[in-house]
Amino acid sequence: MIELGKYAGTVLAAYGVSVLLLAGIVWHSVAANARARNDLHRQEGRTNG
Amino acid sequence: MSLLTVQDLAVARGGMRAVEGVTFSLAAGQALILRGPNGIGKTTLLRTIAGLQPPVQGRIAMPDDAVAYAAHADGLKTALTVTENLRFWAEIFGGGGLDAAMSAMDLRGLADRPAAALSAGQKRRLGLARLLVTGRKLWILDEPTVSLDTASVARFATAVRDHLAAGGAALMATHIDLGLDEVEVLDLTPRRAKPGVPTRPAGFNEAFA
Amino acid sequence: MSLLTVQDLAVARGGMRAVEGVTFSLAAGQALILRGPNGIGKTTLLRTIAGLQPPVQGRIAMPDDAVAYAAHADGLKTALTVTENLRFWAEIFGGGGLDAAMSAMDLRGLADRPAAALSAGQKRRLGLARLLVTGRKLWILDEPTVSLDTASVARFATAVRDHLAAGGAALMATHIDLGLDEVEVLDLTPRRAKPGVPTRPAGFNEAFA
Amino acid sequence: MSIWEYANPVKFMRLSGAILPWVVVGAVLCTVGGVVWGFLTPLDYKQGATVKIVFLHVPAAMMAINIWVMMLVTSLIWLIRRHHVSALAAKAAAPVGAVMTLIALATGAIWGQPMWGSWWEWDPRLTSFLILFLFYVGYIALWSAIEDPDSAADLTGVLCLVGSVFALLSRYAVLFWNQGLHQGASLSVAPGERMSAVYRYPLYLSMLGFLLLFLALLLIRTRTEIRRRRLAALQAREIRG
Amino acid sequence: MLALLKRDLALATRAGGGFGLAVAFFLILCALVPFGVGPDTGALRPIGPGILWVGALLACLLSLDRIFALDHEDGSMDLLATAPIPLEGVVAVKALAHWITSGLPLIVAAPVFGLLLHLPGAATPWLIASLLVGTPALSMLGAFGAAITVGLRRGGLLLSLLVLPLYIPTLIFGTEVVRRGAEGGDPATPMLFLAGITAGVIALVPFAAAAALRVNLR
Amino acid sequence: MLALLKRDLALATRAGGGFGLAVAFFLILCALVPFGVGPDTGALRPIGPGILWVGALLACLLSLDRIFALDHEDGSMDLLATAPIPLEGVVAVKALAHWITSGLPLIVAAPVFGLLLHLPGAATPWLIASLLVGTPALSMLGAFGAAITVGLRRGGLLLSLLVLPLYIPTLIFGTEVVRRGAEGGDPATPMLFLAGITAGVIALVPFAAAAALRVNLR
Ligand code: HEM
Ligand SMILES: Nc1ncnc2c1ncn2[C@@H]1O[C@H](COP(=O)(O)OP(=O)(O)OP(=O)(O)O)[C@@H](O)[C@H]1O
Ligand SMILES: Nc1ncnc2c1ncn2[C@@H]1O[C@H](COP(=O)(O)OP(=O)(O)OP(=O)(O)O)[C@@H](O)[C@H]1O
Ligand SMILES: [Mg+2]
Ligand SMILES: [Mg+2]
Repeated sequence: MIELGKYAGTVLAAYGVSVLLLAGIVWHSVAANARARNDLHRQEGRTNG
Repeated sequence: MSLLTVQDLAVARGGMRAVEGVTFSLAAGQALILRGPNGIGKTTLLRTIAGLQPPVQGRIAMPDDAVAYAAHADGLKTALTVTENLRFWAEIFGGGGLDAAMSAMDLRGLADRPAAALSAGQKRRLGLARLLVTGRKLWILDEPTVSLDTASVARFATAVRDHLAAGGAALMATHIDLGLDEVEVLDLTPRRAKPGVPTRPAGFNEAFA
Repeated sequence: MSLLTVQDLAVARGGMRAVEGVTFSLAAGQALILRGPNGIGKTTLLRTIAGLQPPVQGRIAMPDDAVAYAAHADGLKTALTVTENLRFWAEIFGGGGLDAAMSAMDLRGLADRPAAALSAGQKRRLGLARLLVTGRKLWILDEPTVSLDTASVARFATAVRDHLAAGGAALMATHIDLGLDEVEVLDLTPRRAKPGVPTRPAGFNEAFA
Repeated sequence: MSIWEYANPVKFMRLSGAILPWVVVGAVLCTVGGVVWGFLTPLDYKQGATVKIVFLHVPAAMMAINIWVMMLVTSLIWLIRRHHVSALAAKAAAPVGAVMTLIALATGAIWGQPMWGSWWEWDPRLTSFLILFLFYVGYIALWSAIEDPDSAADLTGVLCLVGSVFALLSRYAVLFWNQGLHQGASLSVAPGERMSAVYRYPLYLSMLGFLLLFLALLLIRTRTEIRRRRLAALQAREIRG
Repeated sequence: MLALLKRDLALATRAGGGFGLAVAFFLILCALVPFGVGPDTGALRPIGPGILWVGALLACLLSLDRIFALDHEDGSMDLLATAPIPLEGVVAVKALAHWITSGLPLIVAAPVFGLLLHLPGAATPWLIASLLVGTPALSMLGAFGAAITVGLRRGGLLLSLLVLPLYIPTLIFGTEVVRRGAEGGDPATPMLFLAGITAGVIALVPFAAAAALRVNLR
Repeated sequence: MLALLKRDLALATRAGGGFGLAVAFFLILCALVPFGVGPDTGALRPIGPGILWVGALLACLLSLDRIFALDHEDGSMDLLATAPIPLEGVVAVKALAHWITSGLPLIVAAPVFGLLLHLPGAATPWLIASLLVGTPALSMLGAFGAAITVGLRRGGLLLSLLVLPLYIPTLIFGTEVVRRGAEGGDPATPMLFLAGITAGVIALVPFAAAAALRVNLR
């Protein structure tokens, strides 16, 4: 079983903040990539077509 | 019905009168082109009529909220797209017809392009499209066709004719031929301000001359 | 003796080639006028030759410390007087002949006037007087006669002729007639860069196109 | 076939597209594995449960420094060899580095609360990390402020160079300024100080995970930057005609 | 008016818009002070409220020149002046946008920076409250200074010089609130003064700023 | 080179040149701090050196954007780049001019402001000495930041953001000198470090700044 003792709050806060920050940068990277890909597709369609 | 009446107007720049004794009036459906050498005071006159600076002397009469002014600078935000720029001015002036304005100035293909990525002529076209979305009757235009190519100048002339036909009026300063042959021309050269000390000085430079 | 040799030069602006394959040379006593439509790359070419930006391709050969460059902006300090402005550049370039330069550009009467109080044409004359005090052989001039009236253009032409007669050379970009009929003209229109992908990209815009 | 050739955008897109799925899978497995394993470790006799923070804190702190070093190297490659993808990689890495620094700072601060009795002490190591964060912020702000990509790449490269020197200088200045509370490197080989294996292996896994995670994010973000540049290039071409 | 607000916020968050720069500057300032003053808690604790307020004020200050100058340069100001919204409204909206992009992030970040400066936990709510009440006045007074200097070439330092004296009352009452909060005193009185100043500034300064803008437009 | 220095000094002292603005800003800042911190000597004395140094640094900072931006805007920079003096020399001379017009007046005024902040008399010589040795580095690093941001529209806040972290070592050693001076310690060691940093900065940073300028000129 997971034991956290009297520092449960501390540990959970540390994990929570870190996971949040990591999730943020991952989401930002993926979303920006998808947007860039779409924009480029549209532009390439226009230039070639 | 007269949209603009200007009587014995004198305007000043840099604390000194530029032109004086200017009188004319514009009815709905009428346009007027201002001409004159560099530095005579065309820009100053237009800014005064648009309400950006007070006249030194004389009277300007027009209906409330009638003026749409377009200057040398187009007031574009380079970080916003063409549509965003135009929509902003439409919302500010409470006008509409974004689509019509974009078509009239041939901006459809550029709708999602940030204004930073426009060439000088395309920027100017966007600046002119802004006039169309203001819904204002009286256009005051300072060298509207700078950096436009011939096709765009023709497009602009059409837009002005449509505006006049819809009961609007336009006052334009320009050095070049707009292809609007039916429009009256007012040459400001004879109206250049005379040196003598006037009764009411326009600024420090006249008060202490 | 050749003062400037340009071979197969390509120059870029905004990360893309503007003109390419430019080849010419200037001997002492020779001048060359560049022509071409707006935006073809005249300013870019002149800046590259003046050493302000690196060429994308090709070779520029000239003696050390030979170039005096004059751009659209005159580099005047409005808080300093005409003499102070001119003396500064004379000291920087180690040249001299302030009086001669002031006479040549008809600035004697304005010697103690702060540059802020000069008209556009007078400012330009001061900018050209700067060339005379550099003592440099090779003048690189970008639209040197903008906002000059006819008398001043003639004065400028005389200054160029004197410079050539004294063994100098000049490379000028201009849209208007300078009255220097004996000078060769190079039209850049056929040198406009072709789209294709080059072996060595000029910048991001070419590397990713 | 030299490593430089991957700096060609087309080649880079092809190669990165091929390896990206593997890196992503590895990153997810190792990061989640390491962090969860770390979370399940037994309590330390001295620090209690707080020892579990180390599995986030140390990898993040290491990556924060390593990413800056990587940015310095790619900036130098750009400045010397003019490989465009290299400059874009430096740009792409910076936000990841800033987030890693932030995680190190945040977990450290949260850890400090029970250990030192305060959220923040002006300890040299903590302070140097704060300074590192400032350098990241300045670098990112400069990239986003300059419109012309060629100038932006050059100027941020120069900033990265000068910034590295001053980051190092600041570290020594800060050491001179205040004595530390923070413990030294406990992964060191000196036998007595060595961490017990219960904590060491999950820590290694989590460190590998953070490294792979950074690689995955770097590839994705660099691909994004390349696409953006290509879009801008196509638009510029259209305008110039 | 809403359109103007929306546009200004959009511009601030786009590339080059400078959103977040104020917070970054605030952070640097909070980090610099301990370098100057020394790291020990004893020295830092009493000056924390003052440093936080001075920092917020300076961060605000340095972003002021963007309020009107950019719009003036690209001609938008001329067009806004002829639009059917009063210039006073334009001033108020732009000050609001400045507050949202500079003041609000500062307030959100302030508790974290309070930790750096060892601000007692009891003072943190008061820090937030005082900033929330006080910073709108800073933005509005700043808009006034920006309106006066909008035509100048590099007016940054002059702008600071004009605006800083105007900030003094807000600063005094703001820090007093936080100090009393930290020491367990009663922060209600300075808070009332602070609110009074902000209310007065918001009600009256737009007219002065609009008048200054009109002069600079002609 | 001498001509350039003479011109920059002349420009700074003419109308609109901004000479003295830095001192005025320094004065306001030193006046603000007691408002923020509370007026009692006990609280002010330990932080005096830090505040004086941070104030000098901020005053320096706000005048930085004038170093190259004005010359860039009016085209002088292009002409200077083609002149027979190396761009590194231009950078060095302009940093020197900035130091003479911003740093030197601060140093002259600093003892007076030291009185305002209850700086012990024994520390005053060390304050002057540390500023004298340290501020040239501030001007030179500022010139680097100004060179990087010269092409930007409103680079003020960004400039601060880039430059302030570079100021940290100078600030730390500078205040350490004054603090040790005030407490009767031995200020020689931090003084040596300070001198070392300044020497290194003056020797190397002009090259980086000139490189940045070249990028912005093209
Ligand atoms: C916010 C502030 C903090 C920062 C920026 C920070 C930074 C770092 C860094 C860079 C390392 C890696 C050192 C290395 O492996 O060479 C590290 C490791 C470590 N830190 Fe922190 N730390 C902070 C706060 C704390 C606190 C409050 C504690 C607990 C009392 C702590 C405990 C540790 C431990 C146990 C390690 C692993 C042992 C080691 O490898 O050194 N840290 N920290
Ligand atoms: N900021 C200023 N300070 C002092 N005088 C000015 C200023 N701006 C313009 N002037 C002067 O005021 C006069 C009128 O200028 P105005 O711009 O109205 O001329 P214009 O007829 O529009 O010229 P153009 O055809 O070149 O546009 C000119 O003589 C000019 O020199
Ligand atoms: N800052 C910039 N970013 C991107 N492209 C630019 C920039 N400045 C100029 N250009 C483009 O580079 C090209 C060359 O410009 P350049 O100024 O050299 O032309 P020019 O021949 O001097 O024109 P003109 O006759 O109008 O002076 C133009 O197509 C222009 O649109
Ligand atoms: Mg005009
Ligand atoms: Mg040109």
